[in-house]
Amino acid sequence: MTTPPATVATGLDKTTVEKPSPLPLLEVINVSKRFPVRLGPLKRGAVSAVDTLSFSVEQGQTMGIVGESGCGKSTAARLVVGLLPIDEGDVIFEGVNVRSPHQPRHTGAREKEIHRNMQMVFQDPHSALNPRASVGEIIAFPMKVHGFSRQDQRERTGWLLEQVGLHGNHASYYPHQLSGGQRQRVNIARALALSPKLVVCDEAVSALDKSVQAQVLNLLKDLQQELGLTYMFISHDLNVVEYMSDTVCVMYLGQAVEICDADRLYANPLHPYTRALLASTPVLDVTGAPRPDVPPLEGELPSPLDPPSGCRFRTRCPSAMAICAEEAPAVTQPEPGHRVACHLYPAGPDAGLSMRRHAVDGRPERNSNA
Amino acid sequence: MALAEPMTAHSAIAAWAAVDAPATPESYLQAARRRFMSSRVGLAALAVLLFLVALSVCAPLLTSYDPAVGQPVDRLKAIGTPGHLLGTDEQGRDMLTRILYGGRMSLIAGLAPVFVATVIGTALGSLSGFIGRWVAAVIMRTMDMFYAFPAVLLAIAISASLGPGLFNQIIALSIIYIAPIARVAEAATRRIVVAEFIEAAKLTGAPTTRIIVTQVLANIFSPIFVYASGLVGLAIVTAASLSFLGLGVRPPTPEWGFMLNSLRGTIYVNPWVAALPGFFIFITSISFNMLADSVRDALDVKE
Amino acid sequence: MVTLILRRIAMAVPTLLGVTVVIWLLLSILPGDPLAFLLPQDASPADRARLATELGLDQPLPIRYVDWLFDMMRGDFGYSPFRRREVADLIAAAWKNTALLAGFSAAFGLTIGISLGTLAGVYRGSAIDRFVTGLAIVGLSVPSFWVAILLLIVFSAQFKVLPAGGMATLDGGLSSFLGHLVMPVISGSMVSIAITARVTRASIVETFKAEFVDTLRAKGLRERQVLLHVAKNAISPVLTTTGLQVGFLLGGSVLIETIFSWPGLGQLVFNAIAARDLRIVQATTVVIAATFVILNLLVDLLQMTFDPRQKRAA
Amino acid sequence: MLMTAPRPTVARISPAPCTDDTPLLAVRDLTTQFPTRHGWLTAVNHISYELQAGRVLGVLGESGSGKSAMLRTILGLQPKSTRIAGEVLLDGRDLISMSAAEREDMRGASVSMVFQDPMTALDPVFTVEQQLVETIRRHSTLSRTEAAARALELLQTVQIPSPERRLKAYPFELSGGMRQRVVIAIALVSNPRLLLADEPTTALDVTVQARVLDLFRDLKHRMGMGIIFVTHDLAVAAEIADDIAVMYAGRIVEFGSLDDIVRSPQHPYTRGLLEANIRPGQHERPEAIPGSPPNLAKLPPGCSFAPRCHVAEAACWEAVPAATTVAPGHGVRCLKAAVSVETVVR
Repeated sequence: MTTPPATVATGLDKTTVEKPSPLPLLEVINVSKRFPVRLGPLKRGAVSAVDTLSFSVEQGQTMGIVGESGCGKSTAARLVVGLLPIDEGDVIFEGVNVRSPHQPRHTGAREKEIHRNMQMVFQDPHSALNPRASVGEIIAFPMKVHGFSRQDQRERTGWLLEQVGLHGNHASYYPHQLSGGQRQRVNIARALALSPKLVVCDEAVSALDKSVQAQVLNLLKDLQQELGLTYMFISHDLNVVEYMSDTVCVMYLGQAVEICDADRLYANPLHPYTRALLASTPVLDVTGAPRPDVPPLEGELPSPLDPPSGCRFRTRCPSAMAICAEEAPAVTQPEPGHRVACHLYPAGPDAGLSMRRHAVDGRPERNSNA
Repeated sequence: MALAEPMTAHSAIAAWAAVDAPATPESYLQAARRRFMSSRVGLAALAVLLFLVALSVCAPLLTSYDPAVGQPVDRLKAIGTPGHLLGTDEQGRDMLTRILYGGRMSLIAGLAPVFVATVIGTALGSLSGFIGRWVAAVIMRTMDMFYAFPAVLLAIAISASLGPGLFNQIIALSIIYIAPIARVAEAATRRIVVAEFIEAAKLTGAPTTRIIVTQVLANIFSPIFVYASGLVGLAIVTAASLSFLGLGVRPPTPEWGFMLNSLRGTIYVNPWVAALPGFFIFITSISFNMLADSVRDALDVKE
Repeated sequence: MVTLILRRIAMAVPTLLGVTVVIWLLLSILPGDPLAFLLPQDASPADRARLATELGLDQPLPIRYVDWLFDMMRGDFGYSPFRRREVADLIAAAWKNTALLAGFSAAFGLTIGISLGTLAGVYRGSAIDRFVTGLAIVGLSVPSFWVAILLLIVFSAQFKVLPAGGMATLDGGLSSFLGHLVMPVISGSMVSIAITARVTRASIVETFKAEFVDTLRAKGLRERQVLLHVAKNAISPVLTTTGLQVGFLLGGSVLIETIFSWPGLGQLVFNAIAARDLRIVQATTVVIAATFVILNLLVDLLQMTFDPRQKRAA
Repeated sequence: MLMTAPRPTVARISPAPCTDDTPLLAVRDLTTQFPTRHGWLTAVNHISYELQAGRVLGVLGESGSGKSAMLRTILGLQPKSTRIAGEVLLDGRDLISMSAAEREDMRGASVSMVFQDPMTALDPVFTVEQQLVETIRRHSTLSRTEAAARALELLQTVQIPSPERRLKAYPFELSGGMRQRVVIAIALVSNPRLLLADEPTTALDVTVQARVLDLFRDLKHRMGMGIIFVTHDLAVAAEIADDIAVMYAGRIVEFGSLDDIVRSPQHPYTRGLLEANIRPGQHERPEAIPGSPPNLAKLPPGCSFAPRCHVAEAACWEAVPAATTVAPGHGVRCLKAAVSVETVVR
């Protein structure tokens, strides 16, 4: 273990990175996913895991997705990369509709090409690496599938190990011989093996010790700068999401409730759920500065089998009104670029907005689920 | 990554760094072999089994008697009779000779079905575990049918309808062991399939069969191997049971189970010779079971 | 709860049907001439064809199966030319005897097995644990028919204290009744003792590792109370094996009953195999398998009462 | 060994009037070792501290720092093969040298524990009421009906919604937050003097965590119990703790009031943790501690943190640094600590 600490970022300046292209790299449009469940001997139901989710991510940017367990953020990640089939909606990648329930299944070669550009960093450093394969084999597997030559595989594996701050010798070790932080570095190296454009990080630092978490966050930021990566960064930790993201999407019970630039969202949260989340996050603060005066969130998370009518958050919302039970709130834009789905912010002239920035076609923007 | 910056050279640091350097890369199987080699019980059981295999393979070199034909004058000699170390049976055949030759049949009848069932069961189980849905429903519900029988009884029924003979006996035993192995393989596969590294493999765009072969099989190997090695001891006893009932090899070919049955009538005359074949079945079976336990311990790594 | 029970019972029906299909296929499709036993050696092809028509053997397979199944359900198992009796009568008489032997063996095997396994699990790592573990591996490896022969050698041939075989009714006195049972029960339940002890030990050891055991200790419960909690949690896998154990006993009965001349289903099967009377083999196998399926069903229902999840799923 | 009783440096809300000289809990030189194939592994290494009634000690450490092992040792939950040395004095009685029966009586009565994962901490096959009632009856002479009434009262104390219904529920019918409240209710059965909490909010969502932390604060104020609150998250510790002990590789490397630790951290590890913690609105790179948490079986000679420390020098590798007091009630084990006022001799 004599590898030098991560040095990949040296000399790279934020300003030298090219400006994001005008068109988004990834657009998620009204995507829904329901999981069938068996409720009883004859009763069947469906958990609405993701409901009409829409957002877009621009090249080189980071889209943060935050929410508590059961909010559908991990399902959303799997829908985007194609690990789960979507029930409704479209996923547009580089202007091409890559996943849609209406489209025929992609052929193997096409699917492979999509996978080449979209990879994922997984959550659990224990389960994310094949315990029977060496680090070298793990990183080389995607390249092997994509027909890289043996020589290329070896060279690129060495380069990737160096990129993630590991030693070339680590290629011959097995996952159980590595620490949690090292495993997560291997996890990242594998995701980068095919030079993807989009990397989906699903709780990529949540399982790590605090002292190691910062190392991996720094590594992800450095790699983004150096390789021009676009991230979808999913976490339950609001502070980490704020630090990592350009734009943040807050999810509750499968729906996006607020999407905004990270700075503005944290400075001026609009949705009552976002406010409650921020107020609940423990803050390392002994200055005695006043904490936002938001009452703690009461009640239990409703069952996703039978979400509340109208606004899904209304059962726990301190400012719930009569209308909240009747109608699902439309997406409004109380201030430029700040989208929120809440009846506190009535629709203005720009009614019929979507959570994403770029309207693509004439499909209904947001279905009422009342 | 441990030593962030080289510090003042110091023997203590050097000594610690040497210890802290990652252990030599050791794969799972290498580690398992190392642990097995330090298990005394496992090595002893292995030695006994190798000895038994050697004896039955080299039977013609070790004895000059004919295993099938005996001298009527030498009938029912007791253990320790000169010239007949382990006595003779009811037809005057040398027991040592028959035990040595009989071992061949018993070992084949125990090992072959487990091997066949493991190959077929693993294929069926891993496929249904990985794909799930209707594939799993069809395969596993069919396997459940076989679970509705007491295994030995099913083996008897199959053997009875196929007729006696070593080959038919192996078929019968293979059939009854496919279902349990498929279940073990399916359960192990289902545990593995939810692991994130399988999702990572799917994200490469690799076809299902390739993922099963490269990512799944190595990970379900150990539970299946442990289960299958535990079955060998059982299979040897079950195979002997079938032979005992006259459903195995045909006389006069010696086989331990059948010998035990034909000597049953002599327990009042020559009791301990009658018990001999059973003793060898027991020794073989317990050696396999002890070996299986050691293998299980060796393969059981906390990762 | 009631719907769940009904559902579980309903699930046993396809299993039972599956059992009949397997047995019927085994004895109808596999090589072997079903007419060979019924006809004299020198029967003419015309005689053959007539008999085949009479028995419905010229019908397509599914129809033959359905006919056979309905016959079975009516209790018509056919006639055994070899025993010159209705197969159903033979089976009915033998079933009771096998149930008696299997019942005693199961009670004996499970009591000893669970006791030994619990001891080993509670005192894991101790000398008792090592002893039980060793005993279990012996019990698992030892052929029951060999144990039977050893017992015969010692108690019948050498010391002449126990009857070598046969069955006695209670009319002949309790000691005679039990005397005939001792050796079949002991030799038959060796494997059950071994497996039950192993499973019980493993389940208890596993449950002791659960985190809630720490909570139980942390709240000050006596070790005895902790053990009660552990036992209730550990019982499920043990119950599952009890069902399988009965299967072992029923399957093993062929060997044990043959050796001890116990007039049960096992002996019936053995004699039928020897006489190549496949009709009896077929019918007996179906009856034993059906018994086994129903027993497993009962075990499952019993298990439900220990699992609050299933209890609540009404 | 590390330092004397931490006293409040600033006037604080200390609800419990009991601040005489005998501390509620005094841990002296506590050492816990586990047998491994390669010899004894020291999980808790000569730990000493004191806790007053009505105060919360936050124990901060990462995986493998020995914080859970310490709690389990105090409660006597370690397996028999464990080697334990030192003293744990609760109101002057040593918990370590107690007989097993005495310890059984003490657990749940004067000391209780709340575990990390509410999903596995309750017996799945007993109802909430059964689990509460058996605990109540173990520590009192109440009848079954009286105990049931007390169980209901306890569920109200921990603010479980519709408590009558929850009493009849099995754990699987409750959400994670409610289960943790049940676990806490069980711990409160006989108003213990000392409550040990092992990462009680780590498995919970932030909004649930916030309410459970509220509950803990409420318990401290109303019942005046001493609480040891183990966590890996400095921000969580800051929400609840009066004093903080930072553990690394089985040792307490820094001890002080929350202010001391957050405002003038002395140990490089404590400083590293503070840096690595992303704060709201942070844009600059967090200063990461290099390397990985240590493997207890392969500790370096000298200071365990030396391999990851950017200020370590040769002397750090030679001997375990002694504890020094840098300010009243603020101690640290580091040769490079800012001020060395006095060295406490072991």
